[in-house]
Amino acid sequence: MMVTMGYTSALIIFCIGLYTIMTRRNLFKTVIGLALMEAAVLLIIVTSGFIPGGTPPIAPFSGNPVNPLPHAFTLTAIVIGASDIALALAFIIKLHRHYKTVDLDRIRGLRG
Amino acid sequence: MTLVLAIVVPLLAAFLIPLFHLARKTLSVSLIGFMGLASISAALAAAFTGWFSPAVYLLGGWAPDLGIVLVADHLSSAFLLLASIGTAAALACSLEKFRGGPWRYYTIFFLLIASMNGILLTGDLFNLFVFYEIFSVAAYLLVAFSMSWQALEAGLKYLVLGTIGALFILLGTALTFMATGILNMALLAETLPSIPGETLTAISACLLLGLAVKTGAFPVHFWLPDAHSSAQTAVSALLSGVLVKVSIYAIMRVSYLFFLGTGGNVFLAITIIGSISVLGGHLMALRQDDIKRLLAYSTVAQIGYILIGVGCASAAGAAAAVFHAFNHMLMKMGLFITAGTLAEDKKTREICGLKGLWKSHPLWVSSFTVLSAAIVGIPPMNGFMSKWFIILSSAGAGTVIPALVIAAGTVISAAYYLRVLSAFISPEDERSESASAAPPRRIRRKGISLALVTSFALLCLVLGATAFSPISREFFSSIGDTAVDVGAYVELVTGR
Amino acid sequence: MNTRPFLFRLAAMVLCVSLGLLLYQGIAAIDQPAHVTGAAEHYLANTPEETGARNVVAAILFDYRAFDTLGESTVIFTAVCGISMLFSRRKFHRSSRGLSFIARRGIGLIVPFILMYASAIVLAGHLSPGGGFQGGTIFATVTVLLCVVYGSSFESVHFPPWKKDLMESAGALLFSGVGILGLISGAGFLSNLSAGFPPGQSGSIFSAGAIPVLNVAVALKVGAGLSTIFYSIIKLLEEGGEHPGRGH
Amino acid sequence: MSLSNMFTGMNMPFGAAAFFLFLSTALFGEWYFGSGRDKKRFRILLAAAAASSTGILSSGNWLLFVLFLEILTLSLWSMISMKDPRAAMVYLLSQLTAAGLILVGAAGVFSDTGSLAIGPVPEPWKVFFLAGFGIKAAFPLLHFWLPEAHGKAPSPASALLSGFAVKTGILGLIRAFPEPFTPLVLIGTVMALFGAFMAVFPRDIKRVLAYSTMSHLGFMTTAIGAGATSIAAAYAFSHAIIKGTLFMSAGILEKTFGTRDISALEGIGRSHFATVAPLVTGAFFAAGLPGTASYLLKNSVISSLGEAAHWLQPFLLASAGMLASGYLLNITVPLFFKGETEKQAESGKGSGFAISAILILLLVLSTDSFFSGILEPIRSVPETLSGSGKPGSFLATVAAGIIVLLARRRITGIPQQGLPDIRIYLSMEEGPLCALNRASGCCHPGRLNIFVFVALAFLVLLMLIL
Repeated sequence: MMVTMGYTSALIIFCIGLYTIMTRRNLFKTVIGLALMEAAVLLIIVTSGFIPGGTPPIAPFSGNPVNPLPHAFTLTAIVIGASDIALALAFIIKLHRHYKTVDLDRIRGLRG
Repeated sequence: MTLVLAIVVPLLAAFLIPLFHLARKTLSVSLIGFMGLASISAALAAAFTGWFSPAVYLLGGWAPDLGIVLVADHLSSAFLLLASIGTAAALACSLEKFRGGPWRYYTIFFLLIASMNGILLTGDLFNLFVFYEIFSVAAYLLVAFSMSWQALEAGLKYLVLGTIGALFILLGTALTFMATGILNMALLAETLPSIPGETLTAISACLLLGLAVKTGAFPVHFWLPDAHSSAQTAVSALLSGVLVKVSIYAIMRVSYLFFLGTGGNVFLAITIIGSISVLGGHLMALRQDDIKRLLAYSTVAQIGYILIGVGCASAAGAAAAVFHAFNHMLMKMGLFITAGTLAEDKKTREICGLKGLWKSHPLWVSSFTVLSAAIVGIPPMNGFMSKWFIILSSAGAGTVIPALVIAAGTVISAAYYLRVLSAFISPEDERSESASAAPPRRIRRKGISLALVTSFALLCLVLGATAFSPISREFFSSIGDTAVDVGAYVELVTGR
Repeated sequence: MNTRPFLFRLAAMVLCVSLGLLLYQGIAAIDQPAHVTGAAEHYLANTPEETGARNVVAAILFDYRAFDTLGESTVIFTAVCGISMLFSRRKFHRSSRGLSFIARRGIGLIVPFILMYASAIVLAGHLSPGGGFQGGTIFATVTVLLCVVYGSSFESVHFPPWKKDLMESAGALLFSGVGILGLISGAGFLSNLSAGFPPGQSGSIFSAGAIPVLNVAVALKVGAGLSTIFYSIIKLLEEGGEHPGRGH
Repeated sequence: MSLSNMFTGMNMPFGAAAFFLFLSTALFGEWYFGSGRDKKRFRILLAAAAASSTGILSSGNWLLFVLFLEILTLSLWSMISMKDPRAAMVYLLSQLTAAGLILVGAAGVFSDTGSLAIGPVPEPWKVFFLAGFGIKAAFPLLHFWLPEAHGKAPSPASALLSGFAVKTGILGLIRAFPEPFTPLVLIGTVMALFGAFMAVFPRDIKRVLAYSTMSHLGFMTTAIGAGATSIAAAYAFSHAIIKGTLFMSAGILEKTFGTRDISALEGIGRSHFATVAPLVTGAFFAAGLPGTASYLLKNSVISSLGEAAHWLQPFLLASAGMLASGYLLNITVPLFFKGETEKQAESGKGSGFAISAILILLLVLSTDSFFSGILEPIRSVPETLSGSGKPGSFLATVAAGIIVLLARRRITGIPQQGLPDIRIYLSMEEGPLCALNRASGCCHPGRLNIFVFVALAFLVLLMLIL
């Protein structure tokens, strides 16, 4: 039950992120959408390590430790996602110098 | 040992460049050249190791189910060879253009080399994702390197789409891990067929979409024409020639290992993506006025050809796809370098402005002619041969529609390459002639680029002429055989 | 009008919902195990003997799958390099003034403790939750704090970009150096105990072979890198007249 | 990769045609291309074309066949583009399409039988060969490139196109469909009549000749469909000689008087008889005068349809023959009308007696007795050439031709190009192609939202497919 709720909420966040990217015209909101999607995926990964009544995977164990592998993946993926988002923000700042706007409808010099 | 060096040597080079810069404030061409040489030879050594005796490297000494493994079989070796040739050419062009100047450019370049070798060698799904991220971040930055607004916009769009693609790859990886608890690709190849159908659908769709976005196949190709046309000449050549191929390797590896045994429509989907890419890419290229954008759309179409080959799910199809990947690397790198140089000399990228070049740049134009004839698929050239092999394997796979699409694509591509060539050959307008009659500005010698382009053109001829020779057939068919032989891969990795 | 037309939003909504449902089907078909299986079982059972570390997550990050971590810190390295490349062409013109005297003194008092905390997190990464990434991030926040409180010129004088570049590259080289030591010893790239790193007394700071060293390397890389990112972006905003995002 | 000996079996007439054509066009080209640069270029291209023709005739498998076909296409394309790049483009694209279709078919054959050897095509792949060689041989609706390319090319190139390039389509059809194949009979008869009908209207001599080529190809296709492949091959030889001569004769007129418009050339036959003599002689041969090979062959084609044939098909072919004499009279008789002004040779350089004589001599190859003489020993013909046409039928044909000629001269207001053809549907300025082009312009709107939307829609589709 716990697990299902975790997955469901993660998927909902994922879809909210996608919806944000698709419908918002502000570039910063696009980045927010990306961050939401990323968080959702991480949530799914972390949830998959869940064990009912689990304890932290630090020796010596006191009981039934949870799966440590998803934690490691999450740590890795967080850092990667953070780099992506930092880079996106940097691009937006640079692009703002040229277009004087962060409106996606006006940032479309490349088309056709 | 050689396998890990192919990744570590370029990484070390990338880490050392900032230190050299801090110490000396300038970088000499010979230093970068030496580092490049070391990286390329490390990659080639790995390729030869993998080719002559397929090898596995256990990182940290951990068994495949515990740690990460690097695997070099014929497929990875072939792509390593391709990537080495391509990166060497791009590095030479960059050195010729920038000299030792922009140290950050070279740092990112070496990181890109390391990550490409990583993608080609890794045998672990999550590790593939990590290397894909280095690869993508480096690619976004190389696209944006020129800092023009086009480059920045292209970089941003590439970044957003690429990140979404990466998130889907990560989601697919996560689902795979949830369903099986393992990430080693060889072990997954054994376990995946036994997981529930719905999960497999979700996994395959997520991985396929993510990899398709990274490759630039048609319905999700939007970043590709922007990025490839806005980047610097050498970067465009690298993007179109090598980076796309690395993504195609990932698609081949993942789809063959995971989905050959599971049944389902993955390969049908790949074939459909390929066919749409061929048509869409060619049709879009037909209406471009910007020569680099035209070449970029042509790349979309060529990706489609390769994907059709992959989608045959047969050894012949894989061999044809790899052959076409090689050919496309040669052709498109040559075309991009030529187009970039000519456009720089003429200070315009509009096709109608690129006139009278036959007189001023005869060698460039004739190389361009040979290369475009090859990419259109004029008979004695390699492009014709690889397209023929793809048509053959696609007919062998039982559907003839992709083959027809390829035939149609040939005609459309002939139309737009002819337009470019006729512009090159037609005499210059009166008005612009008087404008350029002004003392010619200092024309940089482009000896290395010219040598590269002409040698690529010659290689195209040679590859075309020798396509039916036993050496070439054996080379590519052995790649095809290993690509679809999942059992041998599993045996190689697990030692069973 | 900040969004798209209604029909487009509706279509997007339908697509999102259908994607969510399809993915949910895929996830729901997996039965969640009641206990740990596969490789994780091995890790949980054998981490102390095989790596000397107590924190299994750290052992996975820095030993079993250290190659991933190398890749991941390379991603940061790449991003930092890129961001400083994007903002490389301008220099400081002026500095923010910083905050009041009280704030300055107060921060002066707090900073050593923050640094101590960060070091503890880094150095005890193999024993307790924490590690190079977490500690490095805290190091980066220190520079951010200093920048806010003392003004950016203080930061640029005491931690000039070249120092950060040096630290970052040094961290990266340290990481790969450890890996190459393993390669030289014959046990394989990034191998730990089997390459001859001392296992030490389980539970002490100096244990678990190369894991603390790798933690330090990652902390250097992450701390310097994040600080550089902050710094590069701040530089641009200080030029004045530009406030991205204010338009909407 | 097998090369067979070219002078065997069905390739013989084609080889002979190629030999005589390349010889005569080489000579003619020396005269036709005055300037140095064009002449040099033509020599090189002619050599390439000759080499590839040898390749086509001697290739033993479909891949090599197509490979050499494309080289031939390329060299002819560059010849055409010396004069009209746009027509050359249409030609190149159509030929590439044809080659692609044949390749697809060949790949299919290979996947079925494991062999690429040239030979009868198994059932499911017939349609690709039919379409591919159909473009080469200008089947109706697939013929759009032919009048353009033949009409606008330099005359030696037109001669090669009409004499040999389209015959490769016939050769391919002979190879792929050696057995009787009813659809080909239908296509062929319609094509013969359609080509002849279209040839009545244009005033441009070369355009008339181009449609006439289409009509003759229809006769050959009918013969192949009826199973009389050796008659088709013999017809191909005869037609190659005649049409080559005619195109080169038109080239002489064009070069000498600067126009190919028949109404501008009225009356020149009176003053420059030597210049127009090859055209007139050739026209007689093409019309099928008794004693020429055409006469023999047209009758053979009709009789090869056999007793079982429906009455319609012979009727169509016969009317095509009648129209043929009409359009041939249409381009020859006005030359001897009383012109209003005496047109002077523009270039000042007459054809010269030698060139005309050579062209006329060439036609000797196409006389009845000579033709049978050289072809008989090497034919492995089950069918016999039936020379049993009634002399009356020829007179009827000529009478019909005169009626057509008179009728044609009554109709005014037909543009110089003749009736509109299907090429208007293929122009980029209007019609479906233009709409497609415009639609593809919207494919890359430059909006990030839309990109993501498409990607997501694609993903959902993928999940539904998988």
